Amino acid sequence: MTGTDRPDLDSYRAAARVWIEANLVRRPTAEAPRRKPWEIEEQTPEELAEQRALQRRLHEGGYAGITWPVEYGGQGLTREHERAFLDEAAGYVLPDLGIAGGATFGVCAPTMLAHASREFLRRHIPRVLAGELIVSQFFSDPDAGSDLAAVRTQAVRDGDRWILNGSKIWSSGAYYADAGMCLARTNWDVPKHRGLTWFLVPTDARGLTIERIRQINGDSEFCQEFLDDVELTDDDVIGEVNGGWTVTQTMLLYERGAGSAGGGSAAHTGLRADLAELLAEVGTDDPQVLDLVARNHVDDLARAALGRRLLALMTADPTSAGSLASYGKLASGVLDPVRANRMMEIAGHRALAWGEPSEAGAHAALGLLNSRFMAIAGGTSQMQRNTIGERVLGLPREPSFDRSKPFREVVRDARNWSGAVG
Amino acid sequence: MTGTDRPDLDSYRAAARVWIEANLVRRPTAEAPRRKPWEIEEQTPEELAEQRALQRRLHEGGYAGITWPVEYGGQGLTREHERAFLDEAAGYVLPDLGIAGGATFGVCAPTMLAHASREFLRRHIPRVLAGELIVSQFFSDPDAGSDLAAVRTQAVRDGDRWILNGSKIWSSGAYYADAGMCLARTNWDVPKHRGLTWFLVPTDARGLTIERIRQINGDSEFCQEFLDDVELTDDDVIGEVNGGWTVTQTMLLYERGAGSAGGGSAAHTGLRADLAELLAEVGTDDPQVLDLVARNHVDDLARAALGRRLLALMTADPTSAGSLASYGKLASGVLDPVRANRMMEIAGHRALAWGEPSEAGAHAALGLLNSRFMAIAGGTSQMQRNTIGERVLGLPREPSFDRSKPFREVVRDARNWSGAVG
Amino acid sequence: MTVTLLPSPSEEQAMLLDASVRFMEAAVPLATVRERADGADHDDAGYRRAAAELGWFGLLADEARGGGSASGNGVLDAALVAAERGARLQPGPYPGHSAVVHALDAAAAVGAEHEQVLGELVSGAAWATWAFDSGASCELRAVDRGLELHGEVPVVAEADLCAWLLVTARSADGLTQVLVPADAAGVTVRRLEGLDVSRHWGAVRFDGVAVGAGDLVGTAGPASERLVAEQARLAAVLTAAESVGTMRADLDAAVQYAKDRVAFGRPIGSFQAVKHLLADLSLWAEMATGLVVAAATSLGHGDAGGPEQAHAAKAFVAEKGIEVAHGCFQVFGGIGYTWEHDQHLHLRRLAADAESFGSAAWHRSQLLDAAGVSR
Amino acid sequence: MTVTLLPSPSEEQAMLLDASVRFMEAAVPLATVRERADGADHDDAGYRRAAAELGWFGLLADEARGGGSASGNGVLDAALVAAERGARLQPGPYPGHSAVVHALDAAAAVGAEHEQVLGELVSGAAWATWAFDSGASCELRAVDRGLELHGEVPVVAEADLCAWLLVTARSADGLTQVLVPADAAGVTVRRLEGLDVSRHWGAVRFDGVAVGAGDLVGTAGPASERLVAEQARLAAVLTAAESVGTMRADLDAAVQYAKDRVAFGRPIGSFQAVKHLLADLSLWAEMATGLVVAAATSLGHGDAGGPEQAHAAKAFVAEKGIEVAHGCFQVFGGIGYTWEHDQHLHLRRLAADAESFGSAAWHRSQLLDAAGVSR
Repeated sequence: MTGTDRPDLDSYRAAARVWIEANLVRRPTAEAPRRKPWEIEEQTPEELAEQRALQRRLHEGGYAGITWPVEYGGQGLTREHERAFLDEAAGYVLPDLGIAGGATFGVCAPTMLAHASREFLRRHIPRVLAGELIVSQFFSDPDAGSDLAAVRTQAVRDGDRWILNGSKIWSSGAYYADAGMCLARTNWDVPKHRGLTWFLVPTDARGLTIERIRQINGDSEFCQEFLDDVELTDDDVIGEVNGGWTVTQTMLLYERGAGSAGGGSAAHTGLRADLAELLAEVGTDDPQVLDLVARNHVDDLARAALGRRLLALMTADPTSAGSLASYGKLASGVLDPVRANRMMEIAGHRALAWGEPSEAGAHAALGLLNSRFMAIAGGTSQMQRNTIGERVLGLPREPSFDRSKPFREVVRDARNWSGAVG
Repeated sequence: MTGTDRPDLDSYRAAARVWIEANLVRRPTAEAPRRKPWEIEEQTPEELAEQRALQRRLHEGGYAGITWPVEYGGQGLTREHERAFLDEAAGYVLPDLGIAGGATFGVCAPTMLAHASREFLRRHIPRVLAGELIVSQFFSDPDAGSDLAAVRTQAVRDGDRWILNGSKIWSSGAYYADAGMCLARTNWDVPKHRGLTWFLVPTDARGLTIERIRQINGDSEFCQEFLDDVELTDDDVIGEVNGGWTVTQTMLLYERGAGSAGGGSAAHTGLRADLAELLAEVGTDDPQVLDLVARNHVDDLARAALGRRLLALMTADPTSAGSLASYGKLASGVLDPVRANRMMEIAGHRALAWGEPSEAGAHAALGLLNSRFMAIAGGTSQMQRNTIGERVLGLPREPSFDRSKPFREVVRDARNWSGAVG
Repeated sequence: MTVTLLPSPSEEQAMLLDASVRFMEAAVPLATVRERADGADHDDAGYRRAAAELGWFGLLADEARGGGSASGNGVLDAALVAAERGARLQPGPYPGHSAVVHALDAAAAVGAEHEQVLGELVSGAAWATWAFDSGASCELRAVDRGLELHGEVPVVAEADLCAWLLVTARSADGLTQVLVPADAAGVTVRRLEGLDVSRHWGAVRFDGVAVGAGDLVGTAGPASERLVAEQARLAAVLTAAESVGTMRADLDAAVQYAKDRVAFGRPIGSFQAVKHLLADLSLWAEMATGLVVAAATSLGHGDAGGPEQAHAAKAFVAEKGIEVAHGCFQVFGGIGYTWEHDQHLHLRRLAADAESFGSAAWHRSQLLDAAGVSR
Repeated sequence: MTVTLLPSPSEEQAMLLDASVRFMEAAVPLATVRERADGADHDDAGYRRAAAELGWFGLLADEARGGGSASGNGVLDAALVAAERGARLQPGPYPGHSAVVHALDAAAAVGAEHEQVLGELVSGAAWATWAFDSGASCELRAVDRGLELHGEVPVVAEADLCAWLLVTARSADGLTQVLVPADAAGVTVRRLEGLDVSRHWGAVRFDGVAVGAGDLVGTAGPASERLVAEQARLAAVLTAAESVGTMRADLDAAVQYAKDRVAFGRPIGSFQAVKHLLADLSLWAEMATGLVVAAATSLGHGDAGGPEQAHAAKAFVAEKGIEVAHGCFQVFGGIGYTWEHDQHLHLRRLAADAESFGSAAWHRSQLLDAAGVSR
């Protein structure tokens, strides 16, 4: 389909409306009851199968992958067409493939479309669109953390096969995914960014074990994988061999797009819901409690205002958007724990222990456990401070010890660290 | 005088008592009125001359330099003799040569005694004891700060002369001293610690300008010196040429001995005087003010307890004393500003502006201005954290870029800093 | 250079700010601020007149009464000016003066009261300030001859420059406001020593100052309570805006110093201890800036969220301003301890602004009221 | 390994601590703590008996009543034990039990009351705890048949393990205390979910529990007020001591991790961002340790400064304990977010200790009273 074949937006919208009414179910108008702090929301296998079927119906109707190439099962239309469809479908139930589904459609498949071979895409993207291939990110190594490129999970070529060994961690929803997009080291004798390659690993591959990670907040949507002589072939490589860092850049871009600036947006007035609920339970007798409430409200308003300021700054200078986003993340990393501590103080004994009636106290306690998430996940506060210091404020760089040496030497030298340089 | 010539302590004490009663004046028993926050306490030239005369009387009586060698005008006695004399003189006025006098007797002369040549000491120490030679420390370079050894003030040999150029800063009381003990670079082609030499510079030397530094708290006991082709000779060198860092180590030891662990000592009860005075002026109506008062009292008690704990730790392991002292300094560096901020909040408008009647508010304001002194002077909080991290907790060292290269290259490389190492 | 409270100011705003910055740097550069700190006076009358010509004092008055904003949102425009003033430690009671302009403009809109004084204030013929006192210690008493004002406002910035004082007082009819000439009988302005040496400070005493009905501003009771609340928010936001300018100026200097200063063979800004500190301080500066802009914008538009944002802005900026000053001081090290360095001027300013027109704690308590938390 | 609250413990103290550490590591190692968190029970009776044999429960009782300290200062000895317990997240209401021992010992010294129960507590035959409630919601009412206890203490640690509960109640005669068997009619212990999964939590309700004169502890009125204040300080110091142990254990693990973990070609502990954070946390740990030792020493000696130091210790440790847990969490990064890592157990403990036996704010207000600040 070429540009001239594209339906005009109005007729597209009209056709979509007809299809949607005939094929989709209206969303219930009442708000779904908010889950209790200690309840886990997770789809059963049956629910997931229903959602896969709904995705297939969308695909068969021609409304999956609206902007993706026709060659791979998409519709080859514009973002405007996609937006028109979503507008029309706003009141209807769309497929929810959970956290790994979000990664599949928002991050993994777009990254594949940008870098994988035609054969690869023909093989896999139609299955993605049909709800048959949910792809989780096998991205972080347990030993790498914020140092994303310090991957030690390795893939060794053996004839036309690749043998993978190592471990991956923080894979969202891997336990129910069909495959993982896995970053592995394929060359130890070049600097760390230059010896990496992405692979697609089926979750039923022999030698692959997936374990759910029990988190401190009671959830367990993250997984850790252990790769023990997992065999793949050249067909499973995504992008260039040893060109994995280029693919990673694309992936990070999609990840950030998926996230927000982290600062909130609309100018809200009145206390945030959790703060108001807690205060309602605790009462307004104690002036020190009230001051803690006011302090949290001040910071909430300041964070919302930061979000708007960052948007204005990014609009004025789009090239700075990537660095400025660090402010939003840092604000959450620094202020979430402060806010959570204050919620604990306000809640008093209600956050120490609780029975059926007290939800606000349990929320405060859960909030404390969750409060460092933004300070750690997806780049620690320390990483954000480096970015702000160097890219926004223009401060001189830190010394780097891993950018030009072969990764093999980086690993060795770090073990013998003495600090002596000059 | 040899060990066997020394008088026994009891007869020494008795003789001292007789001499003291005949030669010294009793201290007034009433407490001297505390100076107002904005008043500057400084000796007039006449007062200083009186104090010099009193020092001369002490020297002539044989009670100056009690532990210093007889060869240089001292008494060659033990610390116990010195303590006996001081015990007996406790109620009497002893010479007060001001802040530079403290440096002379506590730091400069002891350092000279440890490192200078016999000729040097014969020439200068008797004059120190007679109150004729007050020696200020010309130690820090304006560009060096916490990096003590990064001295750029230089001394160049020219025949048997040394020509000094550069600038020194933070010299306490230099404006009224007779000489300065000055650290200069004498070799730029060796690592920074190895090309330094100490000199004694008379304050009336041609080419030396001394300016008092106006401080933000209104005082000006610190000075900056400018050396413009100041000529000295080999006779003015203290210790080995290029051996200045060894001398510096001794000096730092005496400096630390002079200061305290910084944590307070006795278990006090009740509010500290400044807090009690401020509270008396502000009143106890506002529960938030009371909580701020309580917070400062908590921290005051915790700091006193830290002082006692450090003492116990140092006693249990004397080799760790130097590193542990960093805790006392860091506590002051971190908590002085917090305490000062709270005093400002408690004081409210009283610390914003004040007339005659309100002293507590002015104290709070002055306290804010002074509050970073311990976080900066004599090693910043950052330096203390490095010491604690590496020497107490045993964490791996930071990379160093100035320990093994010639200082000349350190200066050049720092200007072309890129951060790239490996 | 402007401190860019707005990344994309309108053309009119940019013109106002550029001209204002040029004016301030010529009329009262930091050297003049320092002379004033050491006791010299600056040309206050000339400063006032020139600032008025730039439009500073009319931003909050109706065009019909000689005022007019640059962007249609006079509070935002005034905040932009205030931030540039704060960056340059400018003299004059701009937040207090603006609060009086707002009060008189509101009164004039209703009853054509005080139009002449308002004209003086807008044209820069005189300074006025609001003798704000969170302790509410002034009282207007009915006596035989009419009304008398009693009480003392303990600290008023730049009181000695002012020809007019707006005083909020309790009265038998409820809260009321009075416009008092600073040279009226019974008014004493006692000069005080102040932490912030870039401004003059005074205690203002009212010993039975005779007040005529024509000196009253607005109507006593709930209407005055509303107006006083509006004044408090306006003065708070403009004080916070001045602080934001000072914070950003202090931070810019510290960042530059961290790039230039070398220790241990490296620029100190390459150490995480310095870099991360500055990153955190710049986060506070960005949040403070965003919140002040949000508050000024909302107040100027009359949005429902304006009061909350205004109180939050003052509370946030008061605490973070001091934190930024402390952090910059740490970056400067010893040099910041010298009178000649600007660091202490910034610290003094920010500490004084934190208390002026209501402390952080006071604004937090107002914020709870504005957010509808009943006690 | 001990957490060395004292750099130089006496020989008796060192023996007590070494034996206690060996006992805890064998009886309830972290694996058992985790099993308990997941719902399994440990051998509480065996634990109690063995701990009693080590002397844990007699430290605060007179030798005449089966007690005895190791060093002559039983409060200090108990604090040393508590710190080692905290480092290993041990079960059982040690601070509350100790407060009851102190109360019964004081009562027994006067009137030979409750000697038998005291014997049970010292010998480890039973746990008791003090149902502390800063809200003071319990009441002892005179009814026809005698006395009845009413009220609810919202949160009591390890209530389900306890055979005895000491309850502080208002009465017509003033403040009074009652020793209640946990299985008495009208007593309900409702199991709660708790933040700190290393302990059990319960709400304790008293619905007209019949109280005899022999169940009263001490004399109602001022004497009880004094005793309650003593109990509060003792429980506060022992809770703070448990926290100090937990803080130090968490910090030791974070320091070790910073030495071992590599990123960007360096051990992360070589970065100032990590090194300086750990240095600050270790400062808080040293201050907390020093203050707890000072408070325990002074309380045990009956020094005038004891009450102030005790309240200060609880207030300081409550806030710094959570700060240390946050900081260590940051060093651990993602791994600290997993249930299998000990970090969250430490965080939960420290947050729970912060609230148990009085929050930081409550102890600050008690501190002001102890320091003689009149309100």
